[in-house]
Amino acid sequence: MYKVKVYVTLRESVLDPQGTAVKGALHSLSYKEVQDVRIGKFMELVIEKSERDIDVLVREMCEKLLANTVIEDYRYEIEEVVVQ
Amino acid sequence: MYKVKVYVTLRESVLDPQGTAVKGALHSLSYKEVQDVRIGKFMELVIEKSERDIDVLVREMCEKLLANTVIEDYRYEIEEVVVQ
Amino acid sequence: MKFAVIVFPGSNCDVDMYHAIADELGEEVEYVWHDAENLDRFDAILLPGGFSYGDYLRSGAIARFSNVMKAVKKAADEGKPVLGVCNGFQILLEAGLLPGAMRRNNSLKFICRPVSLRVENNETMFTSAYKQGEVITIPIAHGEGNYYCDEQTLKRLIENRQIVFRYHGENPNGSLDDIAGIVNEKGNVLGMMPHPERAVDSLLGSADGLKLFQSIVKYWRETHVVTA
Amino acid sequence: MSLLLEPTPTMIKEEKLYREMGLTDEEFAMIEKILGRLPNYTETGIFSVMWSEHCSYKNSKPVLKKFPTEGKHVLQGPGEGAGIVDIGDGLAVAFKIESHNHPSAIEPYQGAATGVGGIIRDVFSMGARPIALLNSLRFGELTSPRVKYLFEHVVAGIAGYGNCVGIPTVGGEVQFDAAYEGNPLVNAMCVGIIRHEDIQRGIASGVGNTVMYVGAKTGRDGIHGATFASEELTEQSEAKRPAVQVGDPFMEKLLLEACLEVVKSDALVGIQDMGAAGLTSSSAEMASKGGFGIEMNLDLVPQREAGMTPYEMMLSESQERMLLVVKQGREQEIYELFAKYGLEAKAIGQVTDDKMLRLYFRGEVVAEIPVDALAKDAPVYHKPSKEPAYYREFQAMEPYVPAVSNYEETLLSLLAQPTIASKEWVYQQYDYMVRTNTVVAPGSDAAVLRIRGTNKALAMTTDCNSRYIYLDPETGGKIAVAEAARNIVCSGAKPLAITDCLNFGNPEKPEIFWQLEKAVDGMSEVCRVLGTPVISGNVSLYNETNGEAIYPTPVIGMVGLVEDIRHITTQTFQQAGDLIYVIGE
Ligand SMILES: Nc1ncnc2c1ncn2[C@@H]1O[C@H](COP(=O)(O)OP(=O)(O)O)[C@@H](O)[C@H]1O
Repeated sequence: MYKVKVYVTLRESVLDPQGTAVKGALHSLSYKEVQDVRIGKFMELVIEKSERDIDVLVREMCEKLLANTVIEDYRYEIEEVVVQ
Repeated sequence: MYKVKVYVTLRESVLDPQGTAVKGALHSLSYKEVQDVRIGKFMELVIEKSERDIDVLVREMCEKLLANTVIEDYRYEIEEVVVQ
Repeated sequence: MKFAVIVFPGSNCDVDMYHAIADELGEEVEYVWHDAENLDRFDAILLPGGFSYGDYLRSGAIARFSNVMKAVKKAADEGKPVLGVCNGFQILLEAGLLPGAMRRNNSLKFICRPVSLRVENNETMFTSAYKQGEVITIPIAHGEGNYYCDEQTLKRLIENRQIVFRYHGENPNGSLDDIAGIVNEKGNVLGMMPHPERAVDSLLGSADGLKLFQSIVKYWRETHVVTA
Repeated sequence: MSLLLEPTPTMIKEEKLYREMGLTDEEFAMIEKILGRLPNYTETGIFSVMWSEHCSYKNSKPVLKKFPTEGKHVLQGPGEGAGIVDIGDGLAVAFKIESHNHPSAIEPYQGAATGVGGIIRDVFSMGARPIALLNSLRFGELTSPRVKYLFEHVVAGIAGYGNCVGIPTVGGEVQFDAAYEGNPLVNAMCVGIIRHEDIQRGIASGVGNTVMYVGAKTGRDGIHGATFASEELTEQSEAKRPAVQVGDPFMEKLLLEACLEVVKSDALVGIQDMGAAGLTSSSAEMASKGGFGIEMNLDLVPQREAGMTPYEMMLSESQERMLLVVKQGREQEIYELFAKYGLEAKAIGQVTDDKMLRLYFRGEVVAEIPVDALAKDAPVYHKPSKEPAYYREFQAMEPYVPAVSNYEETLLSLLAQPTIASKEWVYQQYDYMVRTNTVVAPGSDAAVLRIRGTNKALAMTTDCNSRYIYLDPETGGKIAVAEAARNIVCSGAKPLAITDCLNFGNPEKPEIFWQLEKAVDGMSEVCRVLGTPVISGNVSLYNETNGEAIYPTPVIGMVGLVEDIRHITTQTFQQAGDLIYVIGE
């Protein structure tokens, strides 16, 4: 079994309205130290072992569905876990 | 300067309609191996050094704004970077 | 002429689209369920607004994998008019039938209100009944209508006159270059955030959207010479 | 596993653990008598939610009896998911208002969203297609960051849910006053249209008929939500946070469409939403109303989390779930119908003739309770009532006439009051147009929606001036109904009936109970005079923070019929030169 973590973030060139809003909110809460905020998605998947290569599998899922590569980048971490 | 990564996830017992929908979509795309999907947020902050303790600062920001602790948990990583 | 209104789980402007065609335009129209595989018997395809699959993950991201989307693609390749409104536009983007992507509105809030649009290109099969530069009133109702594409794409959209509608006056969502609606290069696939199907009856505030549907019919009549 | 950790019946009694669940010593003694033995943990939990104010109306029932509820045109009065009135042409309108105050105080977005979800299910469980949503909101003064947060997220929650389900939110009201600082009010109303022959009731009948579960899986969310809604908010409420549920409007949309199809089938016997106290209230109420019993096998209940106990399953308030009773032998059709919408219907039990609610879990009976004791025959209290001192003081005061020196300035400062100012910021976040029937959008006196296929339209509004009611509950109650009626009439409609949400403080305080009684007297009188009976409603008591009650706030939701769409009028001046009249006193 695998635990997979996928991080999806807006491409750097794309303006992030949510990040901008959160930065503004932090400033008005007097956290003036905050210079930049970018908001993305964090997905945790549990995937059963199969004949398919897990790396290929996850990359495919990211390309097809989990990220929209027109505006988003993704990266992932795969951890194999032993089921008791 | 610090680069801070914040991971916000739904508490375990809280319903995750997004995760359920994505799992369903992955199944119908024939990724039957996927057993569970939970979707959270991933935030990247750039924070300037100040007199305030960075750890205290980030925890405060999470509690007050970045996470909704009624239904979400958070965790963070702080990395100090040297500005050229 | 026969229209198809595609119904995804979570579509909710399907009824509006249906009635606009049946009651106001007076053409034939049928609902088509998302798992249908064949759209050959239809002359034009309408993808309505709503929240397909809850719009969870990203709006339109899951709907694009529906069976019917292969048939929509085929219809588009054949040159049939394909119109995606609001969530329909988002699905067309996710499916790659139109370039670009949607971000959340700048205000991060859902916005529902009538807006002014300028017809930027009246030489499409969707806009021939409008005057060039005509300003019309059509409602918007969305939370993710902040259109984005990269510079090269924008350049191409402008050069090919693919930007069909721009917000006139205030831009409600922050979209790039005030874009409200675009067509594909061939000109037969239109995606737009404002809802023309909600502006077909002055009882409800505006009838400015009706001409869009009339343009489609006009185009179809012209290209399908009826031999009586 | 956690089953082993549950307290034994003797422990529950000796350590008075039932008190934590909201039961009094007397009530626990009654339970012991009803069962002829000590209740186990699951049973104690079931009694505690069913006998909470939220489910049993034990404190408000005697007061609610005062409302006029009948009329020639009333097809369904209070007691079902929603009330229904005839509007001619074989059509009827179904509507109801409900509160979600306490969940919204804890988690404003989800609290408000699930409030909307619940009221929509109440309407479509009657077989009616929801056509509009309204709301009535109360917050503290808009100056504190907490109030701003609550306001912003409540509105977003209402929008997020209603917009996604595709039902237009067409009206409402917002008032800001320090009285609501710690205890905001979030009331949601839903209006639906139904053909007479499609009216459904939440009834279980026919021995051997199948009990089916459909919708979202059951999780540990919202456990004890119903008792929670019947308690005052205290500092400890924060600790009860796991009681907050998350809504899934997409699931609701699927359920809505599927249920509206299922009501057309003669295989369906009864249907009810799993609202407050979820599986418990829906099963007990359906059985009690039908004069039957229900047996369920909890192992068959679709579960979202592993290791759930009977107690947790019966008390869970997971959203977007419905309970159906289906004719024996017709289950397959029902499975197939729901499957078309991507939903799984599951048979979990059957109707019996012994008027018992009997639950099985891992082969054992884990609860066995007479259904009437949980529903029809739940305790009712006649609380003492006392005129508050403040009332006499106010009555004795001379009428106050404000001295205005600069009218322009005064007018502008009035218009700048958040309570009076334009609510466009609010309703612009609601899709008030979807389904293209909204003829008069938010911003006028009442919203008006045409009824497709007819020349008719429906006008609807929510109103309540709680300051008036605080100052004089009886007169204020009259004013609230009269204001709603004026809004309806000004839109070109004839008032049909009302629904109401009685938001009050702790009824155990005689002064609060007095407010409740008097307000209901006033409302009832005007309802009688106008011929607008009360066809549905909801009670939300214990709206207090640290002992301070909110203003008494009986929100009125009224619906009226426009016989001809040409009669529709709006608030705005139409053209220069038109004459302006003032009518009335
Ligand atoms: N919470 C709300 N949701 C939807 N519409 C609202 C809300 N609050 C106010 N409105 C709309 O704004 C308009 C003005 O409301 P309000 O200031 O309460 O006016 P009035 O006193 O005339 O009822 C009405 O059309 C009302 O329906």
